[in-house]
Amino acid sequence: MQSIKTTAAPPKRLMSQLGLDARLVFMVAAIAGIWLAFHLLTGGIFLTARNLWNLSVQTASVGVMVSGMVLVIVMRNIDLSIGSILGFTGMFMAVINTQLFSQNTWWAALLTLLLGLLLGVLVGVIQGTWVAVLGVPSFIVTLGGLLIFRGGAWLLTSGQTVAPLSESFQILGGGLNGSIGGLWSWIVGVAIMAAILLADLRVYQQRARRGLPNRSVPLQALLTGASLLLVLAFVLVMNSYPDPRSGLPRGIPVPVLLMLGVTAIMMWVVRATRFGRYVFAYGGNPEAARLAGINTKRLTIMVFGLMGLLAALAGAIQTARLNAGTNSTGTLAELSVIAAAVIGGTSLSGGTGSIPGAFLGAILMASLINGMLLLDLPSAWQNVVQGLVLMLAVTLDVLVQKRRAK
Amino acid sequence: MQSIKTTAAPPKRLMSQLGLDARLVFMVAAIAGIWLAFHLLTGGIFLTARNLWNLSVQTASVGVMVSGMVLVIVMRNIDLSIGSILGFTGMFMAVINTQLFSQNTWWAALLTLLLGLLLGVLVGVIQGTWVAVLGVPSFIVTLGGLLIFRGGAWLLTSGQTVAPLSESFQILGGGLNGSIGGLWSWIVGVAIMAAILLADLRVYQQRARRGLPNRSVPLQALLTGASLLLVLAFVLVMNSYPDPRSGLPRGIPVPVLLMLGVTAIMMWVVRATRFGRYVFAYGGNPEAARLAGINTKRLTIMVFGLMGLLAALAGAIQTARLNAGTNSTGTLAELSVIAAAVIGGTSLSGGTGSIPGAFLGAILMASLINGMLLLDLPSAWQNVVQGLVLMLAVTLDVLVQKRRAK
Amino acid sequence: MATQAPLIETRGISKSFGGIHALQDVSVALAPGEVLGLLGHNGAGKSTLIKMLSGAYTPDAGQILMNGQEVRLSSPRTAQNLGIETIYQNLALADNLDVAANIFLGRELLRGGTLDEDTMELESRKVLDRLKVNLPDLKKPVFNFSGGQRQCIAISRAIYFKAKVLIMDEPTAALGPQETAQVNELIQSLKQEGVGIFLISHDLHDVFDLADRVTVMKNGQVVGSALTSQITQDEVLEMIIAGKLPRREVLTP
Amino acid sequence: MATQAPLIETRGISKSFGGIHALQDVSVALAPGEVLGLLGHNGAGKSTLIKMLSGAYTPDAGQILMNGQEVRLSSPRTAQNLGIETIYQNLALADNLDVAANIFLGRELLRGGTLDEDTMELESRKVLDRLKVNLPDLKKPVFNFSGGQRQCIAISRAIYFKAKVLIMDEPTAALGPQETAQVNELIQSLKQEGVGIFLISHDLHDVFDLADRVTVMKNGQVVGSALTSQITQDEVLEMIIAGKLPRREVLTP
Amino acid sequence: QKQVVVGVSWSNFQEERWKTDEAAIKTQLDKMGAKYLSADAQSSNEKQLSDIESLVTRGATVLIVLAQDSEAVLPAITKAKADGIPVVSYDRLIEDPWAFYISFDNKEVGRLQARMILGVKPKGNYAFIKGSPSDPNAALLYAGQLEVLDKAIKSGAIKNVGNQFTEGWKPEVAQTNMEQILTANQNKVDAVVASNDGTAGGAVAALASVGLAGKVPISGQDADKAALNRIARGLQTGTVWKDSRTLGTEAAKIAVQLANGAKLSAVMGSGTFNGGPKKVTVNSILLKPVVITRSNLGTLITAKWATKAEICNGVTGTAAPVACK
Ligand SMILES: Nc1ncnc2c1ncn2[C@@H]1O[C@H](COP(=O)(O)OP(=O)(O)OP(=O)(O)O)[C@@H](O)[C@H]1O
Ligand SMILES: Nc1ncnc2c1ncn2[C@@H]1O[C@H](COP(=O)(O)OP(=O)(O)OP(=O)(O)O)[C@@H](O)[C@H]1O
Ligand SMILES: O[C@@H]1[C@@H](O)[C@H](O)OC[C@H]1O
Ligand SMILES: [Mg+2]
Ligand SMILES: [Mg+2]
Repeated sequence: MQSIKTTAAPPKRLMSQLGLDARLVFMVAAIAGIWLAFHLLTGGIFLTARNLWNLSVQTASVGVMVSGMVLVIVMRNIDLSIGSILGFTGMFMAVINTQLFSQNTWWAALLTLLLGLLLGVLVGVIQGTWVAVLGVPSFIVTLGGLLIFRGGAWLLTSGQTVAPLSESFQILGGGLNGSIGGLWSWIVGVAIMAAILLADLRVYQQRARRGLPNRSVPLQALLTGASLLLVLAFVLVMNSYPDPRSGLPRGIPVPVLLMLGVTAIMMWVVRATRFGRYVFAYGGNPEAARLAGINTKRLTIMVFGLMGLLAALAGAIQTARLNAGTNSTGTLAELSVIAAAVIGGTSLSGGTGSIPGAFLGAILMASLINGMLLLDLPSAWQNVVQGLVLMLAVTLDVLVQKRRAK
Repeated sequence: MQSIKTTAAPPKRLMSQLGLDARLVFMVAAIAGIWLAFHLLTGGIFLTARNLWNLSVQTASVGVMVSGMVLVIVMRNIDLSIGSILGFTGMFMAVINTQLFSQNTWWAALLTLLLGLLLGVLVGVIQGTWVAVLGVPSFIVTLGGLLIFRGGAWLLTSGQTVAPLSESFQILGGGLNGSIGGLWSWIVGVAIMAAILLADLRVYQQRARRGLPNRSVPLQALLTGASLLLVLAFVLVMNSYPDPRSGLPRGIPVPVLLMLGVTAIMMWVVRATRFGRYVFAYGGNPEAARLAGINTKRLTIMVFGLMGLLAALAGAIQTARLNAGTNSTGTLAELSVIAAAVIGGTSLSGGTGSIPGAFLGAILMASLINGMLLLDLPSAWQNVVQGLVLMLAVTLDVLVQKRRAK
Repeated sequence: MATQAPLIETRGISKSFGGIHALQDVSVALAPGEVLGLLGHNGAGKSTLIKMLSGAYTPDAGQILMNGQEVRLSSPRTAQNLGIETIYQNLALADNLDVAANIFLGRELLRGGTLDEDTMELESRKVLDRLKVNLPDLKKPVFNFSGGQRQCIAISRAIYFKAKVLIMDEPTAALGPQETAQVNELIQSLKQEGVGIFLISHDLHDVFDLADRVTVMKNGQVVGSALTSQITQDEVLEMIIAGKLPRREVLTP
Repeated sequence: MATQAPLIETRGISKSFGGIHALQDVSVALAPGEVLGLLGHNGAGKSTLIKMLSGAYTPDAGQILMNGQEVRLSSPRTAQNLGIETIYQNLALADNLDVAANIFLGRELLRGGTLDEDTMELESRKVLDRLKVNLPDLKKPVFNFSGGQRQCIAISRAIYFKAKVLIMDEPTAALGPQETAQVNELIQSLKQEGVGIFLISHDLHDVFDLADRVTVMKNGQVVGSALTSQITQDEVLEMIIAGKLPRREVLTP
Repeated sequence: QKQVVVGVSWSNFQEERWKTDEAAIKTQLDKMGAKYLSADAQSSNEKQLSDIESLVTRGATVLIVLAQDSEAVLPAITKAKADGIPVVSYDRLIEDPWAFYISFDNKEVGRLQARMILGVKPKGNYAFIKGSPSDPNAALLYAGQLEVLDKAIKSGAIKNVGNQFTEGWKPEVAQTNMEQILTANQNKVDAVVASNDGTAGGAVAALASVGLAGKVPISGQDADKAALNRIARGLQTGTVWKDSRTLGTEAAKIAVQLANGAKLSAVMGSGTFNGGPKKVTVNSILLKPVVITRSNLGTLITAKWATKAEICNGVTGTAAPVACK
């Protein structure tokens, strides 16, 4: 199932026996290493429930967008406008939430969100159409978008910050009331675990029935067990950080839930749907995709529409989290998102990319920033260290993959 | 000679009869249109000697770097670090110019410049080596560079602005004393004209002697004449803007001279040297270049080294122009430079790019910004309009080329 | 056969690429169950011609007819829907996808709305086995496969889906003797099933074995056509090289 | 010939790509003026083998010897410098460059330190004319040329520079009959000049016409070698398909 | 007499406050029959030079310059001088005698911010949310803050438990920075000195997330409307109000005077200032920034800076400040 993710990467013996993607395993290891290092350097602060909870929320905005960017880049395009779309839609939602739907009700919040998402899709579809139908390089179209929507974000309120938002809307930001609590976290956690268990079992049985190769039973059990443990640990950590008012567990923050949901759906889209398959086929050979009868224009438009949707979702999260619409929100977000995607193994020349890889890339970047802030490094040093760690992490990854190819 | 510039672009009948590159002609037309529009909209301000003089200086920094970026992108790489290298080397030069070589002599200025350029080359070579030898994607390496050198620029002086620089160094910036005056401008102009005349003649004769096809005599005369006129007009305009103190013509600003020099050399490199040929060959098919016996690693390192050199040169220009080293100098310059290259027909997927096109791209971008400032638009609207004009200009270009391909 | 409208037919097709006339006024026709060998020197325009029929290019002038009805093949999908399958000379594979993904590209098998990878893998194995090709691992991106292996994948792509018209642009150029034999057998059996086949090949021997008729092109124009039963290989060679008809009257309309 | 060291020789070469053994313990040898036909099914490892000789890949194990001396072909440039020229199966052209630029890629002619475009164009025309190929415009990027036209460019690339060893990986796969004949003639004349040639081809007929000796590979291993004068096409076919030596004793060392 | 054309070069119009400054300048210029031109350098020194060049090209007869960097802007001032165009350095000091300086002293603003917090929390753990690392004013503000707190820090009464620049003055960045400072100190942060209202907004959001909003004093600057509302809600201690309308109005008046040939020293109410890092003496008018807290929010309503509705949005009950009752 994973074959579409690694173009020129030759098979890896051990990893492929395990049926695992070597790059993902390496990235998890790199993140673990970074976490451990920070934990030691911060004298035990980094790996506290509280900080991990924070880290998860800090990852959410980039995490929500990065899977869309993977598809954009896999299709040999780029989207520079997402930071501006984030700002523009965020400001738009702030305005309608405070002026039109200022009631503190869930439907007012939902309506705000939906209109914001709609705006995002619209903007994305327009850009996508421009790219697909007129054939203008996406770099130019979205650079135009970057300028236009950043200007637009300012024009919506003549630069004024809009605050505060309704409490129901703020939930999206993962603030004080923005997590689902202990009980629901368990419910969600158990549901995920059940889903993993069932899915693994079904795949196993199906392949067995058709005589296709499978992992050995103990190995499969080990892997499934590890996934279950990961989910368990995640819920435990999220539930160990208490609400300061009540002392009750906070549970999973809403933006993190959104991020996980988006990532899961996008993984499914890439693995199991025609749409995802076509995106990779186009990236591998645009002409072959066209000759195979794929409507490549519609595909491009859809991918940019999806990117716009996700940018708007990130806009909602950021705006809710800040509890304010500001005209600078999301500035330079495109860079972080593209970087996360590339760290996660997405190649700018198209055809190669992985959703879970990009997700881990987002976590890696956020972890770096989070940890360095804990160390209270001056920001210039933060830049330097972040640059170095980034380069080293990816270099190590590249070297490991090269050696394995031998 | 031009064939390496247009990969998939099919030949254009009229243009190819004229022996001209259709894209360049279109870009000149687009720039002319934009200039005219601005001239009318600003009530006759845009096309004054003074504004054109300013415009030329404003183009210099991007103009100096963009030809290097073309090579980088043609080789399927990207350099995100140039803004930071610009800032870092600029700050470095400011520091050594004020602390080490603070005498106001030409050799102190020259030494400052040379050390700065050396630093630029060094930084570029390190990044290039990382990319070529370790095989890490250039996006990551130079993103690391972006962070590291931006931090480095701050750390050099703990964020303090360093000023003033020696007057000899300031010449590089094209300020009050930074142009070569009327007489020298004429000398330079006449020299260029003579060079054009001789070159055209030599090529013509040589091809005739070998029985290769040539343009008809009147056509060639027309084209050569047009080039000569362009140079003449340029010198005239530069000389019509007087020094406010003496009332004498300012002449060509030093940074503009540098930009023109760099562009001319780079055009020559691409057209007439093995190095240039190899860069395009690699961009067209990296594997083919390697199999042809080209040392592709060294090539990559050289291109990044060159890019570092040009970024440092731009750093010298900017720093001299500001008469100060500031830690923010050059922020986001990478975006303008990449944009200028792409507007000029460089494809991010590699193998296609043109130095004169990119140079025109830089002029187009600078003209837009310059013109927009002359209009009395609020800055948010300026963003919006700039984005739109950018998209429209490139869209028009794309459509014209498509039609011609039919 | 003369009275019935041809399965597919071009009339006066022209195509030029910015000044170069790749095709000029080309008319060819194909009957059901017929194998038409398309021959010509390198750059004669064979591939350009069949790309009109597969919907990859649109003609500058001229018509395409199927069963006597004019059709507009505005995209490869349109052609596929009309039952035209094509093996392109440059193979047109998505290098980053695995074998099954390439064979089913654009026409994936679904199961409950999602990709049915397992069935596609099994079916791929079946169709590949027909070609007797040796593929070490179907799960690998096709990037790494040898020239002949890739060609077999492209052939499988085209034959898996029941076609009315099968266009094969040098299908066996990179194949070994055994694989070539398999493809030739396959062509025979498809012919029996009534499929019309355009076969572009430089191997006159094979063409004479398989084709009912040959059409020779030169410099973007049709030199002439003839039934293989009524012409010799040397005469065809003469047509290809000289671009002239053999003296005796052997030509079909 | 047995006493003199071969022009080029491999001893026990192995290569695997992440688990797949593309070559196992392969030894072949080539004498000056000899044409060695390299045969085998698709995916047998022919291209992988010759890529070791051209410096494109480095072997995992084994040696390469030229004139009895071990050589390390660490890059294509090293091989070129030793007089080994290669026509790759996938052609390896820079699509965005024009014909002359491709032919002279890596070995451009200079004039006063700068590219001598005119001479390169004229020389390209000459070498292309030897192949009698029809190329409308040498100034166009090779991207647009037809399969056979591209192959001719790749062939010109390799023959322009005087080689001691010429490696041809399916050089005529996409060529028309006339172009193929030209290439075959060319091989003959290079042979006369003492060039050693590796010829990979699936066309047994051509191989028997041109080669002094054939070596058959299967699944990454050498099945055996034989002089073409002492073996029949059918026997070779048998070797390719069954991977077994014919019963009678015809094999050269 | 030729019409006066005033060219204003803004450093970064994204900051909310400049909109108010602009309105004030425009109104005053309208009154005096002068023309207004403007350009926005978007935080770039390089662009500011170009901006000033084009303002002059467009016919500005006098310049008002809000310097992005007081050093890097000097070449533009030198040029203007050569062209004989007077310059008003607006809000931020430009150390060139050719420029007339009108401002609220930035260092003083920093001092006020620190004092406002020191008044409520004389000792404890202090966190500093600084401005943009590429904005020299951020450093000035921080210097002013430390100056006031210096003694307490030396004595150990106050501990600096975290100070972070805020890239681009972005609230979202300030929020993350604050979260991490809180985490690093297990919430033991007793006071926050935020350098402006935008960053304060981000920091308050971070405090809110751990239930500390309103419990930890926090400063600001600019009297943004969202900040005033926070003050009314008790989420922010106060802000430093630089009545940019006065600043704008005064600057406009001075610009017109200078354009009409007035000597720098002849400007009404002008004094001299040499408190800059290079000790260059410039003619100046320094306005007094006003500290706004819960108790004097009403001043802003009276001054028509903000409406009661804007300030008191959602503030009711007994806890409401006087201004909202
Ligand atoms: N996209 C294109 N742009 C420009 N010229 C083209 C293009 N495609 C083909 N040509 C030109 O059209 C002519 C016909 O090419 P085509 O590929 O149809 O030849 P062919 O008969 O298939 O040759 P071969 O036997 O070598 O495959 C050639 O001269 C080729 O250079
Ligand atoms: N870079 C690579 N990575 C992984 N596998 C490879 C690579 N190159 C070749 N192979 C595998 O090695 C085997 C030999 O390939 P090779 O290209 O040498 O075959 P060949 O004999 O030239 O076949 P053909 O006649 O089809 O050209 C094939 O199974 C192929 O899939
Ligand atoms: O008022 C502040 C100004 O002084 C500073 O320079 O930039 C940010 C603003 O909030
Ligand atoms: Mg063809
Ligand atoms: Mg091969």
